[in-house]
Amino acid sequence: MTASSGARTITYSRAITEALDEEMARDERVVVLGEDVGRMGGIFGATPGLYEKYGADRVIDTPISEMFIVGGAVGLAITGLRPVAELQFADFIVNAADETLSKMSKWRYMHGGQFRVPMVLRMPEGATGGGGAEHSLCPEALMLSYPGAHIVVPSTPADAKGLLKAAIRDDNPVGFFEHKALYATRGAVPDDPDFVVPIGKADIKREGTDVTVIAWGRAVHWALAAADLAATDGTSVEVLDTRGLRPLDTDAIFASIEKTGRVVIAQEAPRTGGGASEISAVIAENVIDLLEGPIKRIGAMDVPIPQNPALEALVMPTPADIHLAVKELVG
Amino acid sequence: MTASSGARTITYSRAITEALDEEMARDERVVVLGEDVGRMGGIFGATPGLYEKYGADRVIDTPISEMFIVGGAVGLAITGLRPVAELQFADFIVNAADETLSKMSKWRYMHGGQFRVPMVLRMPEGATGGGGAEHSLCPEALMLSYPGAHIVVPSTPADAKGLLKAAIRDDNPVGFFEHKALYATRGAVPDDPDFVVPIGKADIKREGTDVTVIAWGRAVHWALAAADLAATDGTSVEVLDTRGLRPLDTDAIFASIEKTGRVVIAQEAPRTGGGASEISAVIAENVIDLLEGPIKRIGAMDVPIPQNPALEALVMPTPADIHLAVKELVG
Amino acid sequence: MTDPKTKLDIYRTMVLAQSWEQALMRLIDENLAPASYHPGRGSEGSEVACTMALRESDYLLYDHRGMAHIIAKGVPLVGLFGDFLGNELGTTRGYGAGIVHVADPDRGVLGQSGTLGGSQLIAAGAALSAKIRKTDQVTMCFFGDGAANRGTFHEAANAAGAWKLPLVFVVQNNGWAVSVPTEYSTGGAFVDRANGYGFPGVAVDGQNPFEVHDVAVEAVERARNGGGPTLIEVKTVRLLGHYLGDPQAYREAAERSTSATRDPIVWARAALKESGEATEEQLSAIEAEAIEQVEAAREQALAGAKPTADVLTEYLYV
Amino acid sequence: MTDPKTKLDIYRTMVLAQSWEQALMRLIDENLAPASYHPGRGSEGSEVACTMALRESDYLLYDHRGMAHIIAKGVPLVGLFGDFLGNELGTTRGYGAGIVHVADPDRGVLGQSGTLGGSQLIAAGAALSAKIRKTDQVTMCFFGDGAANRGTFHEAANAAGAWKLPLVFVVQNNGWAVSVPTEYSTGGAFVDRANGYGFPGVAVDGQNPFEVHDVAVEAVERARNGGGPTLIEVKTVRLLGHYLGDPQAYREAAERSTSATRDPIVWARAALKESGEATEEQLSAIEAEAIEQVEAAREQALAGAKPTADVLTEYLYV
Ligand SMILES: Cc1ncc(C[n+]2csc(CCOP(=O)(O)OP(=O)(O)O)c2C)c(N)n1
Ligand SMILES: Cc1ncc(C[n+]2csc(CCOP(=O)(O)OP(=O)(O)O)c2C)c(N)n1
Ligand SMILES: [Mg+2]
Ligand SMILES: [Mg+2]
Repeated sequence: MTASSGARTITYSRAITEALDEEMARDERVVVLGEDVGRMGGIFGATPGLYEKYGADRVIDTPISEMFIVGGAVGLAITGLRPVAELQFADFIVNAADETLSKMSKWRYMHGGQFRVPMVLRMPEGATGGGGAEHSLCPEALMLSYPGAHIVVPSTPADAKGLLKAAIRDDNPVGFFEHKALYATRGAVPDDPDFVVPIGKADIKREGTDVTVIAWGRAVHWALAAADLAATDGTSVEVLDTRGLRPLDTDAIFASIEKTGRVVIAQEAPRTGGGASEISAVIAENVIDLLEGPIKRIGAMDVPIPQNPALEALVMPTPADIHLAVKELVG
Repeated sequence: MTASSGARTITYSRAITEALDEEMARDERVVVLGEDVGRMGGIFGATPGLYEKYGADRVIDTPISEMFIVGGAVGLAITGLRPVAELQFADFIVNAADETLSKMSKWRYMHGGQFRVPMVLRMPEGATGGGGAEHSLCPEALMLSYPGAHIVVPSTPADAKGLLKAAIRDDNPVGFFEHKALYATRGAVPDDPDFVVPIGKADIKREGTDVTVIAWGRAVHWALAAADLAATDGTSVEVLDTRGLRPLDTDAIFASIEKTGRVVIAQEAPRTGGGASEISAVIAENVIDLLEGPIKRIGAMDVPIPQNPALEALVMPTPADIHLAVKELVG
Repeated sequence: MTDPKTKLDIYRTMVLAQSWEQALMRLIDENLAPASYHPGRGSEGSEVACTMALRESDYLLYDHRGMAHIIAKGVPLVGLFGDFLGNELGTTRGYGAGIVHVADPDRGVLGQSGTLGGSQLIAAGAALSAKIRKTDQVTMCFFGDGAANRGTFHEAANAAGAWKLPLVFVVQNNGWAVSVPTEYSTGGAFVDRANGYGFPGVAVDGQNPFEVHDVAVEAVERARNGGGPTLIEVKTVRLLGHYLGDPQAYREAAERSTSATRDPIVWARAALKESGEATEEQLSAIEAEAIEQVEAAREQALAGAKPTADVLTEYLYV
Repeated sequence: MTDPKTKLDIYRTMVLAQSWEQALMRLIDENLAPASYHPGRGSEGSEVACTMALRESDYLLYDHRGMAHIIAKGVPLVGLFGDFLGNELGTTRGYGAGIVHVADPDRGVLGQSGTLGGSQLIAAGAALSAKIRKTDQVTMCFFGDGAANRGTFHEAANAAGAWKLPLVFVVQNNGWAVSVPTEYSTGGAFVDRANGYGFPGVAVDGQNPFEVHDVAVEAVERARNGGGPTLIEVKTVRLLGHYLGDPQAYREAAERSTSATRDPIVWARAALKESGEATEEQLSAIEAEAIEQVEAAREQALAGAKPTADVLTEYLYV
C-alpha cells in the first residue's frame, strides 16, 4: 500500500467509481463496457458520471449479450485497449464462461505469449435478499481451475479502490468480484491518486493469537464480527483477508497459522467446491503439522439459493457460525 | 452391483453404447442428442448403430449449439422425456455453463419441486495428446459449487456401463464424464441387462494397508500403476475409486484412511480448484486426527494445457508422481 | 378475426392482470412482499392476447415483466400471491418470492430462467419434445427486446427453424432494456430475423390486443399443423420503470408521455365501447369483478404458512 | 472487377496453400507432425480471395479448416510449419501443434478460438476497437456453416449491426459440419440472416475465387468507409474428410464426386487459360515456384528446436 497524506471516508461503491474515473483519466486506452453502465451509471450505481465525462466511445452500454461483453472485451484488449467489462451480476459468469475461463484467461498462453490481455472483468456478487439461485452467487472459485487470470475480491472501500486501480494497470486479465452488500459500506480511502493495493497480498484485518479466520469479500466482515463474539469468550481471533483467490498469499496464511495453530475458512459460497476447499487443501498439504485441530470451513448450505429471503437467510452462513467453529477449535 | 451370471470382455466405449442401447430399448422416453451422435455414431464412436435402430426422432444430430443441446435437453426432460445429451468435448461445458450449472441443476429446486429433470449429460473428457487448452480438460469440479446434479466419472468398462444405466434411470440430472483415453480400454462387464452400479458408492480398486490413493476416471489407472511401483518398495497402497464427485462416499474414504493413516488424492485436472481439493478439505475437516502426514494432491500443472503433445506430457501428472508422493508419505 | 366474446375475454383478463398487479403493489407497500418486481403495465395486450391463443395443454415460457401471460394461462391467483408472499400456497410452495419462478406443469407453465434467454432454449426443447412425442402441443415463449439479443435466441431459433418445431416466439419490444434504448443496442429489426431461420416473422401493434390475438391465433395454428415456428414482434410500451422505484432518469419526459398514450387496456376499453361490442355497464362489471376476484385471492393467500427450514433440502435430490 | 494481376495473385496464393498442405500431409505421414488437421482442400477460393481484400494492418480471425486465409494474410510459411512441428520457429514458439493457434499480431492475425464461435466475439471486439481508436482497420472473421449456428454469432452480429462496426463475416458453407449436413441442422439461409441485423448479406460461389474477391473487396471497402458490416456466404466444398483419416461413411459417393468437380484451384486454372489471362507456362511456373517455396520453408522449419519445460510457465502471468 502506497503511503498517502490524507484520506476521506467514502463508500465502497464510490471507491469503485473513483478508481475507474482516475484510471480513465490517466490512460485513454481504458474503456468501460457492460449493461447499463453508461447513461444509467450501472444498476448498482457503481459507474455514475463516467458516460457524461468520457462519452459513448469509452463508456459503452452493451446489448444483453454476455458472451459479447467478455469475448468482445478480449478483442478490445488484444488490439490496444484496456477494457473494464462488467457482468451485471457475477452469476452471469456462467453466461460467458468460455469467454471468461478460456478466452480471457488463456488467449495469451495459447498463442505462445504473442498477445497480452490487459482487461478487468467486474462482477457484482453475493446474496442480498430475494435474488434467488441465479442472482445471488459468489462464483469466484469457478475461475480456480482455469489458470491465467487473477481473482480479486475486495472487502473494504480502500481495498476496492486500490485493488481495482492495480487490476486496471495490470497486464494480466483480472476477475474482479465486488460484493453488492458492501457497496453502501463506508471506510477511509487514501487521497493519493497513485494509491494502489498490490494484487495477491493478504491483509491481516485483525490481529489475534488463538485462531486464524481466513476470509475474503463480505465474509471478512462476518469474520470480524465473529472475532468480536469470540473476544467475549476470551479467545483472540486473527482475521486474514486473502483479498481474493489468485495469486494466493500462502506465506501470510502459513505465518498466521504458525502463530495460532487453528484455522477456520469462511466464505459466502456453498461449502462445497469453493475457495475455502482450495485453501484448506493448500494448508493440509503444506503445514498440517502446525495444526492443533481440524480445518473448518464455513459456507452457505449446499443448495441453490432460494428466492424467498427468509429461506435465503437460513442458507447463508453467519458470524455465529464462524464463532461456533472458533469455539469448537479452542475446545 | 447386481449379481450377474456371465460376463464379457468389452471396451469402455462399447459399454457406453450398450448402456444407451439397452436403456433406449427398455424405455422409449430415452432419447439421445448431440453433435454427430447420429449417423456418424459419435466422433469417438460411442453411439454407433443407435440412429439406425431408433431413428432420427430418438437419436438427434444437433446443430453446433451447445446451449441448445443442454438447455433444450432440460426442456425435453421437464416435458416427459429422458434425454441423454452429449457435449462433444467435456471442455464445452463452459459453452453451456448456465444451462448445465443453473438450468439443468437447479430447475427443479427453483420451481419448488414442481418438475423433475431426469437427464444425463455425457461429456468425453481428458488430455490425449494435442487437443490443447480447449479440448483436453477434465472439468468435473466445475459442477461442485452448483448443487443439484450428480457428478459421475467411470474408470472401467463395467463401471461405465453400470453407472450410465443407473444415471439414465435416475430422476436427477447427472453430469457423466467419460475419459477419451479410456474408450479403447477393455474389461469384463456383466451380461445381466439390469446390471447397474449405484451412483455415489466408491469402489476399492485395490486393497492396501499403508497409503490410500483416492482417484476417479483415468487417474484410477495411474493410481493402480503407482501402487505397482510402490509394491516394489514394499509399500501397500489402497486405491479408492470415488467413481465421481457427487454424491461423495465419505464413509468409504474415511474407512480407508482409518486403515492407512496416509492419503494421496490424484486427479488429471490442474492441481488447483479440482476435486482433489474438495476431498482434501472434507478429510481435513472430519478425520484429520487419523492422518500421519500431509494430504497430498497430484494433478496437472496449473497452466492451460499446451497443444504441443510433448509439452502436454510435461504438464500431465504420472504414476511416477503418485508413487513419489506415496514414498514421501511413508517416509 | 377475433370475435366479440373473445374480445371481452381478452379485456377481462387484461383487467384481471392489472388488478392483480395493483394488489401486489399494495402488498409491497405494506411490506408483506419483497419489492423486487418488474411491473407489467403496458404489455398486457401482447401477453394476454398471445397466451389466449393457446390451449391448456400447450406450453408457456413467460418472461420477467408482469404476470398477465401467466394469468391468461389460467394459473390461480392465490398461487401467484403465494409466490410473492413466499408461502406454502405459492405455486413453488414458498421457495419463490419477488421476481418469481412461477410453475404450473398441469397448465403447461414450465417456469422461468432467471438469466434472460435461458427460457428460449427450454422452449425449443419443449417444442422438440412435443414433436418427438407426437402430441399437437404448441410452445409459446415470451421475451423482451433486450433478451432477444442473447445468443440463446439464435440457437433456439435455428433449431426451431431447422426442424419446423411447433414454437411461437413473442418478442415484446417495449423500446427499452432497463436503461438502454432498443435502437442503441440492436442491429436491424427483430421481425426480420425470423426469415434468416426460415420461418415467418410478423410485427404487430401491442396497443391493439385484438389484432395481436389474430396474429397469435394464426401462428399457433400454423405451429399445431406442422407449419413450424413464427416470430411475433409486438411493439409495446413499458408504462412504468424497469423495476419498482426505478427513477428512470435515463428516460425523457416526452417519450414517457407518448408511451402513456398507448395503454392497451385504455385502448381496448374505448374500442369495445365504440364498436358497440360492450356497454359501459358490462365493462364496469368486468372491472368490479376483477377487483373482487383479486381481493378474494389475496385474502386467501395471506393465510398461507411460511415455509420452514426443512424445505431447504426437500427438492434438491430425488 | 478483379484485374488480371490480382487474379494471378489469387491463383498463386491458392496454389501455395495447396502445396503447403501437401507438404504438411507428408510431415504427418513421416510422423513429424501430429495427425490432427482439418484439410482445407476445396475452400481455398473463399479463404484466399476474401483475405486478399484486406490490408496488412487489418485484422483476421481465421477458422479451423485449412491454412489458406492465414497464408494469404502473409504469415511466413516457416512459422506455420513450426507451429505444426511444435518448435521454436512456430508463430506460437512451440506451444502449438496440430490444429493450431497461429498468431501474428504484426500482420493482424489475432489467433483462433478452439471452441467454434469464440472468434466471432473477438472479431466484434477487434472491430469495435478500431472504431474506438478511430483507425480505419477492417476485421474479417471466417467460420463454417456449423459454427454459424452458435449463439456467439448472434451476439457478435447484433453488436456489429447496432454499431455499424467495420467487420466482414465470411460463412464458409461447405454443406457439412463434421457428419451433419447443413440443411439438417440449419433453419433458413445464412445469407438471409444478415438483414435481420441490419446489414447486407451476399451469397457467392466459392468455386469462382475471382467473383468472391469482387464481393469481398466491396464488403471491405464498405466497412472501411463507415458503411458497417457485411455477411458473405460462400458456397464451397469440403473435398476431403472433416479431419485427416475421416472415413466419411456418412457421406454418399455421389455427393462427394459432385463436390470434387467444384475445386476452385482447378476452376481458376482453366478460367485463366481460357480467358487468356495466363498461359500454361505462367501457370506451371507459379506451381513450380510454390512447391519450391514450400520446400525451402519446410527445410528451414525442420531445423527449429523443440521447446523445453521452462516455457511451460513463461507466458502465463506477465
Ligand atoms: C443473462 C442476463 N443478463 C442480464 C440480466 C439482467 N436483466 C434483467 S431484466 C433486464 C432487461 C431486459 O430487457 P428486455 O428483455 O427488453 O425486457 P423488459 O425488461 O424491457 O421487459 C436485464 C438486463 C439477466 N437477468 N440475465
Ligand atoms: C463450441 C464447439 N463445438 C464443437 C466443436 C467441435 N468441432 C470442431 S470442427 C466442427 C465442425 C465444424 O463445422 P463447420 O463450422 O461447418 O466447419 P467445417 O469443418 O465444415 O469447415 C466441430 C463440431 C468445437 N470445436 N467447438
Ligand atoms: Mg424491453
Ligand atoms: Mg461446414
